[in-house]
Amino acid sequence: MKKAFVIILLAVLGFFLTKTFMDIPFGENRIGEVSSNETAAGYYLNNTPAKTKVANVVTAIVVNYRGLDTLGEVTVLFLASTGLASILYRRKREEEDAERLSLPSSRIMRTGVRVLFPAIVLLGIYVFIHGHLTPGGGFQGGTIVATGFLLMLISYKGFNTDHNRMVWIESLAGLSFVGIGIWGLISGNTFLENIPETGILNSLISGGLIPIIYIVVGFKVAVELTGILDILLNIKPKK
Amino acid sequence: MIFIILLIIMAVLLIAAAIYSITHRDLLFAVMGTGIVSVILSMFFFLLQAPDVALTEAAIGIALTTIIFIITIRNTSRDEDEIIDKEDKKI
Amino acid sequence: MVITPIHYIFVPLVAAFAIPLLSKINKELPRIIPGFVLFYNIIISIVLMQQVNEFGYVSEVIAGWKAPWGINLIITPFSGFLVSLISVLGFLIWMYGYRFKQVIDRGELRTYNILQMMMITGAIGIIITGDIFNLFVFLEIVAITAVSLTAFYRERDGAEAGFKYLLIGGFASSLILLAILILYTQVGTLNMAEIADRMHTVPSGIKATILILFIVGFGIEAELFPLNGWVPDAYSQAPGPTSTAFAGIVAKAGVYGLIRIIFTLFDIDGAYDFLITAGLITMIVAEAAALKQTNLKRMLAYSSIGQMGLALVAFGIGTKEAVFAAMFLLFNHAVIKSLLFMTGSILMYNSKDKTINSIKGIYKKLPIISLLFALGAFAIVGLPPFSGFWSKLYILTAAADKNMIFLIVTILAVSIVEIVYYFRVIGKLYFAEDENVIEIHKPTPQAFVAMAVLGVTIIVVGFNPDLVTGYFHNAADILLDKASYIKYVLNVESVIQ
Amino acid sequence: MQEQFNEVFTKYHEVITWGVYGTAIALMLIGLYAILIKKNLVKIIIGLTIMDAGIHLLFVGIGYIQNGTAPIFSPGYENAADRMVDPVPQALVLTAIIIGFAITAVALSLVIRLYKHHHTAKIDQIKSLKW
Repeated sequence: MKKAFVIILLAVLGFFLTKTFMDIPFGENRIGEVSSNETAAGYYLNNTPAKTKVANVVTAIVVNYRGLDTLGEVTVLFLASTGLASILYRRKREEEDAERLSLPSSRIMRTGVRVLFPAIVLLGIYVFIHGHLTPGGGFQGGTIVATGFLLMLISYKGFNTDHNRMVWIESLAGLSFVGIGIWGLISGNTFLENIPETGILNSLISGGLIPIIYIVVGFKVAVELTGILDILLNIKPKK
Repeated sequence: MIFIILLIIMAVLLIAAAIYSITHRDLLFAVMGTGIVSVILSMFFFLLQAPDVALTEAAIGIALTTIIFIITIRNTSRDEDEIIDKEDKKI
Repeated sequence: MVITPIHYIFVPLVAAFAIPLLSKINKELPRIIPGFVLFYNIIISIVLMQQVNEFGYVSEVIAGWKAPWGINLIITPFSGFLVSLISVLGFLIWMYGYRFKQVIDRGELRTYNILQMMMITGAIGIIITGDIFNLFVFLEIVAITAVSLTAFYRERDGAEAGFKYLLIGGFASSLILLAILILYTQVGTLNMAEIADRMHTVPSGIKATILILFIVGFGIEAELFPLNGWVPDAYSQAPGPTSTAFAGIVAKAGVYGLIRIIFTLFDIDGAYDFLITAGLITMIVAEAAALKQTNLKRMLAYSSIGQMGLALVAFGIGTKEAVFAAMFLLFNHAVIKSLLFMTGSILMYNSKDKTINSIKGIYKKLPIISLLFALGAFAIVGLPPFSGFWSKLYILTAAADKNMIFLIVTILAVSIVEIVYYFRVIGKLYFAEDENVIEIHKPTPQAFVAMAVLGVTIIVVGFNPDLVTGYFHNAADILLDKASYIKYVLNVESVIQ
Repeated sequence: MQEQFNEVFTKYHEVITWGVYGTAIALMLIGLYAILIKKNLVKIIIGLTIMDAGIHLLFVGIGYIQNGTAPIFSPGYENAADRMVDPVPQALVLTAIIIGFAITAVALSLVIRLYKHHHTAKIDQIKSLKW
């Protein structure tokens, strides 16, 4: 009965959504003439290489034009890890006999992970340093770094993240993101403004503050995701 | 032409993986299904000229979402209906 | 540094990121810092309200890209009023909860304070942003903090209430995302003023689809029926200060989102009728449900839903007089319901099993709290001379101007229901025999001050409604004047001082 | 090469449209079905993830422009602005994916806690509050 009702509901919803989206032709150019600045996308495509000197337009949008969104997004991750810690809070005694989820790892596996770990972390750092030139950036690079730590955490029982150090990195990265924003305010411009607009398009040092912000975001995302995984992996399994 | 063939194959695989992960009773396999959805979705994004999104989906969807689901299943029950004896759900 | 709207956002963020470090220095700092931040919010509000009174709007661009390209923050008289209200309430809630859970671990204390502060910041962000996707991000900040706070107490059923909220909230945010996407394909921009400017080009079928998706999405925060299934559970399971914040702050932000979208973004006439219908149904169902509650906090939660329904009805009438009355109601509801939740939480905490029956005769042990609760109850049902009376009166006159007899009859009938269930509680509180022999936990002096401020506000505004009505009239005029909003935002060059 | 692509694109435009929009809407509906019907909390969250995946695909599909390239000014393509796909939906999806992950993580931690309390992850057996 409930199933039939739900299926009818979904059918109606699907019909309306399909009808709406079939009116929006796929692949049509909705940006309009790029140089006319009529739509937001056109403005971004037209002005990004000249004004911000950033090759990757998505990076320019995420970090600069819509920088407040990114700040909010980092905050959401921060609050998620804070909330997670409060939801899964355990007393000290429980923590001690908690058993971490670990793979039944063989020597080959562990050696492989040990070789891979620096490579993965390096890849992640490469991705977020080159966020303004190539696809990728702080979020992607940070996630890749967190994946590296995840591999270490599940294959080495003795490997522990230094909680104290993680708190330091997390706080400092967050503070420097906001600090860059406040710098804009203090220097008489607006919050998060990209002040030093130096550099040549497509060189590593270009785009002013954009790569710096993305590196900071990379560190923060990496630490936060590692923290989330660390909390989740250390839950005491049920008997 | 390749564009269309790839697109259709991915579309079919996506829906199939989604249905698989919704219907499979063993939650571990269901989670693998969502992982496959993420893999194909990431390729789909690449096909639609969105490499940034593809990279994000690959990193978040395939690796992290899957692992947190697996951790949850380890701490709860592996069987959707919880009929199988709870001792047997070791991963 | 000149005070601009962005201070509402970055000061709490600095504090939130710094608290984990500072808590290593001193255990007391995580408790105190949010107080300073929330007090600074009041200072920002005072400064900005002066500018709003002078210029009508205050806006700020972020990252140096002017309005349609970048994100802008804008304070109108309506949003300025809500933000100031939230700032003051936020500070009072901090005072009320200052010694809350005195003997808990450092980690838990830290998370509680960060989450509570960021929930208030998220609500302020929803109100001041001028960009539709940015609004979505702030909505998620509110959702995540609200869920974590709902599940804060381990011994209660908080996790279940939190999961329910998260599920409904996750669904809602998906719908809002979808609405933003369809809107973007039609107008090619995310700035709310520009969307409003280009709305007339959108085909009416698509417009209706977008509006429905938005209403469902925001209806969940604004406690619209039938999307409010999470409200009573979350309100009753969350810690006392948090349920106060839910009623006084989060619900206001949800209503603001709904009103901003219907009044500014869209130009569909049917939307107003929809608001009246949805508000009426919400009001009737909620007040009927409140009548049969046995848990005091659940009863207050249903009453809160009912009041939100009444506010939506008043907004839906759509005349200047009605919008003015609705703003007055929002103000009253925020103040009175916060007082009721604060006093109610203390009463509940001191009762045996958290039911209305078990607060029998508690007034002998907590005379001032009981008096404040009674004051709040009298005010919310609309007895003269308290402030709740005036807002209800203005709504009724606004409805009478438009000859909506059915509306008037319903509102009066619902008021009688309200009187019945609030007076039942007061009757239990004052006129029943004391059966419980329990130890009383007295609230802290700070909590007394916070509650007294709210109580005095109720009485003062009740005797002198002119203190606030002039401002609300002005705010209502400007809220309905869509053209000036669009003109102001799209011509803005830099921060207006 | 380009003309050929355009020709094929126009010829099979309907198929491609259904392939992208249809798939995305189907994913959303499948996810929604799981949210509404399934009793297991983990399955419900899987449904939420799949629904989100559908919306993300819809975003990227909306941004695609026939014959467009990725919105990156790589060396040698500094003047390609007029044939790039729409970068805005991509930036929005980036944000939405991260937020979706945060929500999933919080939801799963709630499931773990509920399981510890009630020793079950099924919605119809957890009923201390009215559902």
